[in-house]
Amino acid sequence: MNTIAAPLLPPSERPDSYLSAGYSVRSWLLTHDHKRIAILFAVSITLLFFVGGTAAALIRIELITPAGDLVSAETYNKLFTMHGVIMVWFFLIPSIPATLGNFLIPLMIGARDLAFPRLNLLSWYLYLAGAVVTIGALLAGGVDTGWTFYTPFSTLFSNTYVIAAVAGVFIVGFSSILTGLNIIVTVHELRAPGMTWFRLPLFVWAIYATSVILVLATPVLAMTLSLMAFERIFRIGIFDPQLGGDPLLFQHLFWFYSHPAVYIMVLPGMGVVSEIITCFARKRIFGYRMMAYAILAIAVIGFLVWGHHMFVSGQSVYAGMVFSVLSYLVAIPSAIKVFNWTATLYKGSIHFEAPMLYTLGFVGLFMLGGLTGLFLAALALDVHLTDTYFVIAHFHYIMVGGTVLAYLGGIHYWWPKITGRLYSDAWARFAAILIFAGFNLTFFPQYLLGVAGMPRRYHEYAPEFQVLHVLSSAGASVLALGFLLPPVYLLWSLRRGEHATANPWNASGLEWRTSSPPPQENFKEIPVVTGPPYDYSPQEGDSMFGQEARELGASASRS
Amino acid sequence: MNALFPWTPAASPLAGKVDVLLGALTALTGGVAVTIIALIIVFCLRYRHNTKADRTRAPADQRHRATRRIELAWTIIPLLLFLGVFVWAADLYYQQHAPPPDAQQVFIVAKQWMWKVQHADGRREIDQLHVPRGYPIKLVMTSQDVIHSFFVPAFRTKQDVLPGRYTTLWFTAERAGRFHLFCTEYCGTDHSRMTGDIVVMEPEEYTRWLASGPAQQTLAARGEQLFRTLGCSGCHGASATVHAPPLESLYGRPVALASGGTVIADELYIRDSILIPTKDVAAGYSPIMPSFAGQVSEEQILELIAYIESLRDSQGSPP
Amino acid sequence: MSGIAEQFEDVRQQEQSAHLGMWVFLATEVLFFGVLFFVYSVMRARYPADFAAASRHTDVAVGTINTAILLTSSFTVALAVRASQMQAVRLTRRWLWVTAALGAVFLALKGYEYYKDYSEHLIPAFRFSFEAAHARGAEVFFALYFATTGLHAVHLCIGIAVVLLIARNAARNEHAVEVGGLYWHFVDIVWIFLYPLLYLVSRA
Amino acid sequence: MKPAAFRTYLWTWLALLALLALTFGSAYVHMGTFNLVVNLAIAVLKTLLVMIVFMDLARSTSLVRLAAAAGFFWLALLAGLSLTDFLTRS
Ligand code: HEA
Ligand code: HEA
Ligand code: HEC
Ligand code: CUA
Ligand SMILES: [Cu+2]
Repeated sequence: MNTIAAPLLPPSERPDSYLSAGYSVRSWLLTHDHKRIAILFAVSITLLFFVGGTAAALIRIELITPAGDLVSAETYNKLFTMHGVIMVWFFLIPSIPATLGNFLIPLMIGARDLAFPRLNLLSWYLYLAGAVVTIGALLAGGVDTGWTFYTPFSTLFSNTYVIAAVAGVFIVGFSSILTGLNIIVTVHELRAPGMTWFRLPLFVWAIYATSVILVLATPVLAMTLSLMAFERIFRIGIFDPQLGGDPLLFQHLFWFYSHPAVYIMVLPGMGVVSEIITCFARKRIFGYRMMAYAILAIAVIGFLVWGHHMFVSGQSVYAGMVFSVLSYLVAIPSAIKVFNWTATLYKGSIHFEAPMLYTLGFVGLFMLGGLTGLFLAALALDVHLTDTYFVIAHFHYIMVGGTVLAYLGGIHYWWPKITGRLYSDAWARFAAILIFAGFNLTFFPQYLLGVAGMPRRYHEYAPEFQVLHVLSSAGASVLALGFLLPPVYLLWSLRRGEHATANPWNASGLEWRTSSPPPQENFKEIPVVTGPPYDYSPQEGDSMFGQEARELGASASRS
Repeated sequence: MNALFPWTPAASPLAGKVDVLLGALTALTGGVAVTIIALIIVFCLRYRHNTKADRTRAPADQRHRATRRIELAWTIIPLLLFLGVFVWAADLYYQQHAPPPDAQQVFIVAKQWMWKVQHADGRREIDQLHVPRGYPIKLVMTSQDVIHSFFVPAFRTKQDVLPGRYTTLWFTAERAGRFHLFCTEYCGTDHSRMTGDIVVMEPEEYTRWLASGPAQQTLAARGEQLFRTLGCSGCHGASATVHAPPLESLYGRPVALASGGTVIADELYIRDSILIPTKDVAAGYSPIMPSFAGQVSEEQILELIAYIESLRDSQGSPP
Repeated sequence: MSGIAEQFEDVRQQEQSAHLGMWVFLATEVLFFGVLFFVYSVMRARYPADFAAASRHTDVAVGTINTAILLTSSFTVALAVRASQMQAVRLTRRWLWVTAALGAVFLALKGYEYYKDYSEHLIPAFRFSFEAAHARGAEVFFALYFATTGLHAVHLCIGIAVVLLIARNAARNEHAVEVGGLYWHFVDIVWIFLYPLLYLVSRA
Repeated sequence: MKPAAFRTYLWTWLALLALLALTFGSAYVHMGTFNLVVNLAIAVLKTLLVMIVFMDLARSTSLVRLAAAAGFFWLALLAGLSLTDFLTRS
């Protein structure tokens, strides 16, 4: 019964690692260990990412020609709906919080586990149940409402498996809520002695703020989708004007969740990047306190801007103005973060292993995505740009260029800690560059398409848009290749990679003060924290950046 | 060039203003982006771990007050810039929502998956909208089923079209020619085929085009006919014995309601009066008017509205 | 139940975590129910007369009695907590049983009300009939009525189960009683708002 | 935690029932919109009583109080900002 665990067999010299605590399938599926649950999450969201990615691939192939020749219009609509639904709720939202967050939060604050381990496992099972229901809806015939489920199309007109898809999202929402609740309580109650709030790594701040959003926004989505299903089944007029409802009510409720949800998707990435950038610049993060406050500000103000998705929806002009000005306010803390990361590099002693490449990619692409958000927040401009490919480019820059890159960066950064193995840094750097190049080729042309007026969710399009679409599709194939690489060399490293020491990057967090992989109880003895985080010093330069980091490169050329 | 960047030049005065805003924002954000990326590249090269650059006195550790000041600067300067952009864009947005009073009205009914156009003179079109160059046009739009969105890239304007409500959109075409019309709110299977053309003609040509169509009644005249055949005139007509409000000077005026408030009698109010008469009952009348829901199509409602509007015009505009 | 789970350093930490966890959960619940209250407000503003008419068809006597029952059950569960804090295990159990019983009476009365609604054709989408002038808004009112009270009833059932479980297994553990009590009070609070919004829209 | 006095709970309970009677009674007095205001004010009062006394917020840490307030605060954000649309839509 050791099929799953076999490739993860840890070195015999570390029999106490969490990976060697049991090899049976049962020891994984019934585990209460946050580290194992994190791995369960990682495996499942990776699978779902490739499902969503396959839909994206089909979309891009279809859009090579203006005519709708590869798939029918119905199928196309189902493809982008499932792409959006899966990528948002089954990949990106759980991505960093439920994997890296789950694994690292207790380690970073010096705790033995999350506060509610059983709830944590339940959260994974809920995720699984939601995924099964949604994939079931996909296999049964799909859904064609778009990920936004706008009424009255979703309630009275679509004749696809809307209820099933919504049920899947509803269930996975509770998985999110439980993860968030667990993390909030853990960060409040289980910090090691001496771990004051302003000694927390920014990653912890980010995941904490994300959790607050998860807990307060997700129930709104759950109830809104329930009401939508209710209207669809019983024909009660809440959202449908023909029955006497108000379709904008649905949009308000949906975006009250979904705008904060975009910060659920980006804050964790910001946390990861803050960890990596200080470590690889060997320098304390610039303006630590400001960074922490900025995270909180984004989380709170992020709740006040949802109406910017409704500038042409028929919402009142005055509401539009309120939401627009608030959208500019929320951009300020993001701006602070970009400036502070840049300043962190100043007078650092910078290393360029794969995690840092991903991180630099994040900073640049997040900035471009965020800056184009300012175009969309500008009322009169959004009137032109909304529901065009400009929006598509905007959010893929942040969500793929930003968060997915940060996720990959984090996986590479903590891989030695999680698995106790070193991967090939050369391959990793190659993949990072490939992804970066492919990404820009895919999505930059989409900004131009949007400005020129190419509407989104279009199966067929006017011929003058073709050249840019072809460029985008070409980019997508490079991007797909880039995304296929990391699973290959990372899995390879599980068997063939060299063993990692406790602290291969010579990094400063508590997670590096325990063995790699960590023992089941995380720490032999709970550490006592005596100083602020990010105890790096550029002057010490190379000598501080561990022996092993350089070996990473060496092992690459060997394998 | 046009294949790489299929950008239609602005074809209305407001579109030109949107382009200026777009350009300004591109310059501003582009400048910021280039600066930051340049800084990142310079730092990465200069402070690569094996260079001998001077790394002493890095700001984060020592000069605390300077750090503060820098941080304050890069909080406040963007904030001011952002507020400037906001005001500029909001002002333009307001203009986009304030049609000139003399705008010529055209009714649009959207349905899966076509655009139905009704001109005031009774001319109808499908997926085409002919307009004269140089005259402000105001579209009054509604949908028969789901939400659609009326998007004309050349005018840089768009507006969602909702069922059960009227939304408006206006423009003044500056250049003659044919421009894309796209539906930009996802509305089901053939969403991407719900497209059409805006045909902007020189005014003389437009008059000729209008004249060339089959002879027909104006919208208001058709409305008047409906008003009789549906039996509205039995209650609202001059000789009616039922106690019902006269509709002559209704349109655009405030109406006192039985529930206490007042509403302006706009298109939506008239529409609701026909379909859900119990919703807003005029003060001094009893709610005996039957609902006509299911008996009149969206187009017919628009004809009735046109008729009731025309009643006001024949009485002289309200003050 | 006085053992400490391995992730905790001491009892205090464990107890505080449980408390905070429950409160955070309740915050989630506030927003979950909150959407229904929000939708209710929007719809009521849209159909004021219909809501007034529909509300007059609810059974205000039963509603009021039920409110009193729930308020009382909050009192008894608070007494259970108090008893457990005094280590009076048998008394704790007894108050918990009383609480659960009050919850059950509430549900029974609610069931009776639902039955009446059913026989008066007030169930939306299911042979719903109402005076024509107000039918549209009334149907929305009753849809929200069933959604809110139904969801509330589900919560109450869970509450009863939790209270009985604690009475059986954990009456000795004052923290378990406290945390369970928090949940019970929350269910009461939801009803405190439902009562005027559903039963008292227009009685004057 | 030390148990609170029985009297406190008893009085709270009686107050709650009194408030219930007050809402019920007020509903039969014709006051227009004011009926709604009174009803909601009483509901808020009752909620505060339950939360402060029964749920023991009076003796809780500020963290717990914050958590207790957060849900209501966020609900107010949802309602409040939506009003910018619902109240001014033409
Ligand atoms: C992780 C995801 C994420 C993030 C973080 C953001 C961040 C932002 N988004 Fe985006 N957005 C989405 C995901 C995201 N968005 C998605 C998925 C949609 C579409 C949903 C759909 O319809 O399907 C969308 C749509 C969307 C719209 C609606 C478009 C439309 O449909 O009409 C708007 C409008 O205002 C908007 C604005 C913003 C703004 C102002 C930010 C800000 O938070 C950005 C702040 C960051 C910066 C501004 C960059 C750094 C700043 C500097 C370097 C400062 C210096 C600059 C100057 C001084 C000029 N977004
Ligand atoms: C987290 C979010 C996320 C992520 C990671 C992605 C990733 C990608 N997205 Fe997606 N996207 C959304 C969220 C996301 N998207 C959302 C919310 C929408 C809106 C949906 C809606 O309108 O309702 C959307 C819509 C959307 C559209 C617009 C569709 C339309 O409006 O008509 C397009 C078009 O190009 C697109 C492309 C891509 C591409 C090329 C990727 C790539 O990054 C993906 C790359 C990955 C792979 C390609 C998989 C790996 C490789 C294989 C499985 C091998 C097979 C591949 C080949 C043979 C090529 N996305
Ligand atoms: C049975 C008589 C009757 C018929 C038939 C009737 N109405 Fe009415 N209508 C009334 C009464 C009475 C009122 C005032 C009470 C109210 O607002 O409901 C009214 C109100 C209105 C109003 C609002 C006027 C105001 O001053 O507020 C409009 C507009 C209107 N009717 C249009 C029509 C149209 C169009 C038709 C035909 C399709 C029609 N009515 C048919 C009786 C009638
Ligand atoms: Cu009509 Cu899209
Ligand atoms: Cu947003």
